Amino acid sequence: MGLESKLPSGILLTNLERFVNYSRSTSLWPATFGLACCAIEMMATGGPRHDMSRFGMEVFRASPRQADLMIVAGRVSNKMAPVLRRIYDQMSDPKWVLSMGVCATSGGMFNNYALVQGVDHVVPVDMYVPGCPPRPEMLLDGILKLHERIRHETFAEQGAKA
Amino acid sequence: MTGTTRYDAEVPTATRGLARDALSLEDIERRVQDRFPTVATEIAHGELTFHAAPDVLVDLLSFCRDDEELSCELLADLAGVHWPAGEHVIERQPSTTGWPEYRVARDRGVIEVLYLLRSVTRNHAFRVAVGTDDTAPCLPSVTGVYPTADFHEREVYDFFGVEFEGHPDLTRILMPDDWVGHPHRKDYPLGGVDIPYEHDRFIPPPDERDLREVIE
Amino acid sequence: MAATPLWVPILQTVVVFAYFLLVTAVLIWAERRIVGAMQSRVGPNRVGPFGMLQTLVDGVKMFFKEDVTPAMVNRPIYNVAPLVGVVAGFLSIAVIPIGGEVRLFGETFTLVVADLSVGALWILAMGSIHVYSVFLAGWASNSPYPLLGGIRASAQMVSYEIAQALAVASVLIYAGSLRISDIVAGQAGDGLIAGMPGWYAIPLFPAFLVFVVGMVAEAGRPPFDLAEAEGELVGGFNTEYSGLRFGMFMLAEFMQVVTMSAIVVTLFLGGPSGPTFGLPDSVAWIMPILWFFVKMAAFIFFFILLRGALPRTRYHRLMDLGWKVLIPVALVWTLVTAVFVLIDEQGGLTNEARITMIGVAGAIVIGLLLAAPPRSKEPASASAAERDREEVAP
Amino acid sequence: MTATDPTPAARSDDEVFVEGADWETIVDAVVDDTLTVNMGPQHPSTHGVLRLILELDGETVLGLKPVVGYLHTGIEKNAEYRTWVQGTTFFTRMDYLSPLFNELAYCLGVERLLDIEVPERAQAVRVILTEFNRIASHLVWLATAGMELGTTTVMTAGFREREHVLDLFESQSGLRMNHAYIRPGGLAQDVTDDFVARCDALLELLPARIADYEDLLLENPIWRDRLEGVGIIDAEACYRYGITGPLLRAAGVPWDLRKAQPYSGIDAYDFEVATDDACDSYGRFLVRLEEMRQSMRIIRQALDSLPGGPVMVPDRRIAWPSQQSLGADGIGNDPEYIRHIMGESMESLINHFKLVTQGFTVPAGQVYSAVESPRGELGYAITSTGTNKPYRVHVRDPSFVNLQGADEMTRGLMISDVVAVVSSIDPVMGGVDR
Repeated sequence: MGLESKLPSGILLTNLERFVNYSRSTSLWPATFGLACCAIEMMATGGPRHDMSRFGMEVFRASPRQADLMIVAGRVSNKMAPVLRRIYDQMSDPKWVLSMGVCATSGGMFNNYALVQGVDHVVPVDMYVPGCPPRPEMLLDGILKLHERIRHETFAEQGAKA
Repeated sequence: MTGTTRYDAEVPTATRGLARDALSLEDIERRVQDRFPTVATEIAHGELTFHAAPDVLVDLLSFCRDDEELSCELLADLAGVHWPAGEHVIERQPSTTGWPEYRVARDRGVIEVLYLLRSVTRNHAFRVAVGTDDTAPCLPSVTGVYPTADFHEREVYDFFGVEFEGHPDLTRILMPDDWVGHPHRKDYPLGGVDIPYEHDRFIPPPDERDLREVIE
Repeated sequence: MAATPLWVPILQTVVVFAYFLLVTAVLIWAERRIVGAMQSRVGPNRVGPFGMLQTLVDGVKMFFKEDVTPAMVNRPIYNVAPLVGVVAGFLSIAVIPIGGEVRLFGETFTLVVADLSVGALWILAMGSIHVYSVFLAGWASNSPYPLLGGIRASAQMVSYEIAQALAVASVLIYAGSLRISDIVAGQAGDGLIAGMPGWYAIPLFPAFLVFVVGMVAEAGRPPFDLAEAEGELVGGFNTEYSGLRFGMFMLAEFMQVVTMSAIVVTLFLGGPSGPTFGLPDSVAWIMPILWFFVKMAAFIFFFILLRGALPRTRYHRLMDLGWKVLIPVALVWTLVTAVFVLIDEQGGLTNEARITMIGVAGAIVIGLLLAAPPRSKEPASASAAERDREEVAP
Repeated sequence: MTATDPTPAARSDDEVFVEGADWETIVDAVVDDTLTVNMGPQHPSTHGVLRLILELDGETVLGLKPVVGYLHTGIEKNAEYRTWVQGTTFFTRMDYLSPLFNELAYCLGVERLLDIEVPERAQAVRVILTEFNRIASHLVWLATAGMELGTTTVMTAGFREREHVLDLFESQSGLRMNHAYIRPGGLAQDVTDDFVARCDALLELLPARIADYEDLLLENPIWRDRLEGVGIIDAEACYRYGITGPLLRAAGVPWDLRKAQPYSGIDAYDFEVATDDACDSYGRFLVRLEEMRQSMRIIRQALDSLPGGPVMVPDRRIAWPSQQSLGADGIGNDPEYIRHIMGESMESLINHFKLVTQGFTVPAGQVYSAVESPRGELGYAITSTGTNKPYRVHVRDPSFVNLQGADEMTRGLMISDVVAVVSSIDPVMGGVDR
């Protein structure tokens, strides 16, 4: 975690917490991490009709170190799982994971040898978005709900997650 | 001519023009059998299949590629099918189709590898099928004839365990390198997990599901 | 100078730095909105009016984000590299006047931190130091992509710096001084033709062009953002950086845009000079500030337009442009300027002769510029294709 | 792995890493002054989860090795445990940029095994929708290529137009992607009444937008410089690597399965095969632009001659029984049909029940059916043993095959060109890895 872990608790911290969390929620930069069909819908979410940039989220960072949100968009294979975990580990705290689509969430219709049956076996997930693939509106809804959640988290909670 | 798009233009000499007068399946059959009398042929569903033995495979494919009449420039597809040994009940739902259910017994398991050859210039396509024993599957590699077989053979090796002799780099391609087993063989389970429902009930993965049980 | 009270230089420094920081913050927001508009999107609009505080929340977020230092980095250099960039950016704007003379509380001062006698050199020197930030970051990260980004950045900036320095040299020869205030003063008033501004961009048009192309490359902005090149090198030199240190790189990058715009305005477009429309003295001091801002904003807008419109160039094309086109042109033009100034000093030419000479020389150089790019069209992979064909020809 | 990895040469030999044991041998093999860089599987320019191992001398690429499989989903195996109709829902999710082509190729194969003829209306609608799908796929190609070459404006433009095409798909199938709209025997349901009007509106809109791209890109010196002479592969090499689609056509061979082996009555329409003989990435760009135009030409003709009649074979043993209609809340079961099977006809109900739960059976045999997908020859090698499930389906995906040419196309180029070349191949990893 960043600087806030060194601060003493108290009324100042509570206000700071609100301010910082507001900043975090409104400046949630996703990592460019697309896997399958959902990745195309994720790009469409960044496109003109749905426009993720309204929420300050068009800054897709290619380097995981600079990203705050990992959108697991698509099916996670057994071959990909270690890579995915590694990328998650490379992201700097605080970080959030959004599982987009049923394949990432539970393996979906592909209940077989090749896929990880739910990305939460590999990384902790903060928000699940159902759909196959979820419509961009659905993804936006999930992201907005995640924003809402970030605003109400405490620093302690964020620290405990990592 | 960079930067201009043109249509149905003159074709580079290498491709010898696209012929619309494709050979008939019978012509192809005759042409190949003249050269390779041991190869069995089959025409079904409007498609021609040559059943060849592994030892003539490379020669056969080279012939199909180099022959003026056949001139198969493309190895369009290379696929494996596993026919395991033992007795198998092929259920054909007599109640709806009226087809009798029948049993198939094979004393040895076979992995059949299908090579689909396509001629761009003569506009025809046919299939070469080669079988190999599934206990120690081994076939000659055709990468020397068709370099495109590289990925395809690695895939068949990955999924069926067929060793292609002479392949430059026969490693797994789609599965992780340390994976055990060859998942598309029929004796390899689908590997799904139980799906939990309410009240601690589960639905088994598709390969373990008995259809009638689920219905009732 | 001894008589000026202490608060005057402090105020000057604070005002100038705050001004540039503010412009940078607005630039980041403006870029996202303008590029958004170019792409039929909206752009950030949730935080503050029109989303203007988006930059602020980004900054706060990065400030409170974990600062990962990978294990294999060269720690001291890794830590210092982002600071070098920001500091160099701040230092180079110290010599740039953002307005004319301001009369406040009985004191008169110009809105510049330090009017050095070697101001133009100072700008070039600080630009060179900025290269170190990028290169050291790439090298210290000890990882392939940052290394490639760092190498690209240093090669790119070094080559374009030469062209830029030569372009600046012709300004210096024409102005006859290294001091920024002299250069600005030289551009005040009418030019050779009555009614036209005396900006150096007009007589020194080729140098101006070279400088503008060079400044895009120096700032590492699209289409010359090869050091960062998201599509190729992930993040280039800043791949390994996170949190506040990455924020510093971002700040430095956008500072470069502002700085470069400010420099080009100062050297070529008359800096804060411009008509005051006969305003009374009490408010006339606002006009130079306004003029400076408008000119600078125009260049910043130009930067943003480039980003929205153009793909990234290839690396060797970039070097080709720098070495084979810009440097020769700048070199020739410096020579032409020197000859012209020499003749002018000795003979005292008439205005018409001056205009003719400048026009002819400029036309020749621009003609060279347009004719110059030799398109290297050799297909690089043909040899590989041929080799393979021989190996496995059916 | 990502770029942030340390060079894994330091790993001990006895460890085996899932992300590639071949890595070690490659590291050992390279000489000292070359740099081995690992691009992907998580890299902004690798179209998802492709991994490229680059051997570099400075910025020059000495060799490239594509590593695939990070998206292997086991779709082929999964389909062996599902009925023939359920197969469409699996295969449509493979090459996710051209779902309708996957459905079409699969259904054509099943129909050939069944030896049935699909009604004319269904055939025409199949052609219209797949050609729109081709346009959408090429738009995404343009968008991602633009993004990778550093111009985000092209990217958003591509996605902007794609939305309009997806609107059409959604209005017909209920889904933006992964439609499962084409079924063995015909279509899931008839097109809506405003189908022709919707298509007309799209055909009005798209040509102007494509002209916009041409204005933006055709004479753009940087765009041309990035693509011209980059990624050269000639017809011979295409044959060698089995490369088809726009890559082969950009090498001057007018090979198009729509002309050579027409399906769904596409030979009734007048269109031309776009080719270019530059053999480079720019040629592919031009070919794709022209293909979008030709697709619109096909759609125009198909719309003008859209026949009436059913969209499903009349054979009640095969036709998907569930009739659907578009209600206020989206697509659902048709109330008329529900009343019919629940209240009027016991036999229909039994038929419905049997077909939905068990599916129909397909005669034994092997077929290979191929269509010209936006990326090349998309073939389905289907094996049936005469049951209600496929015995084995193997998919010949064009991206999988075309990717083999990447090494030859990039050798001697620079890193920036690798990005341009890979995007000009347009691999879709869902199709490559299946």
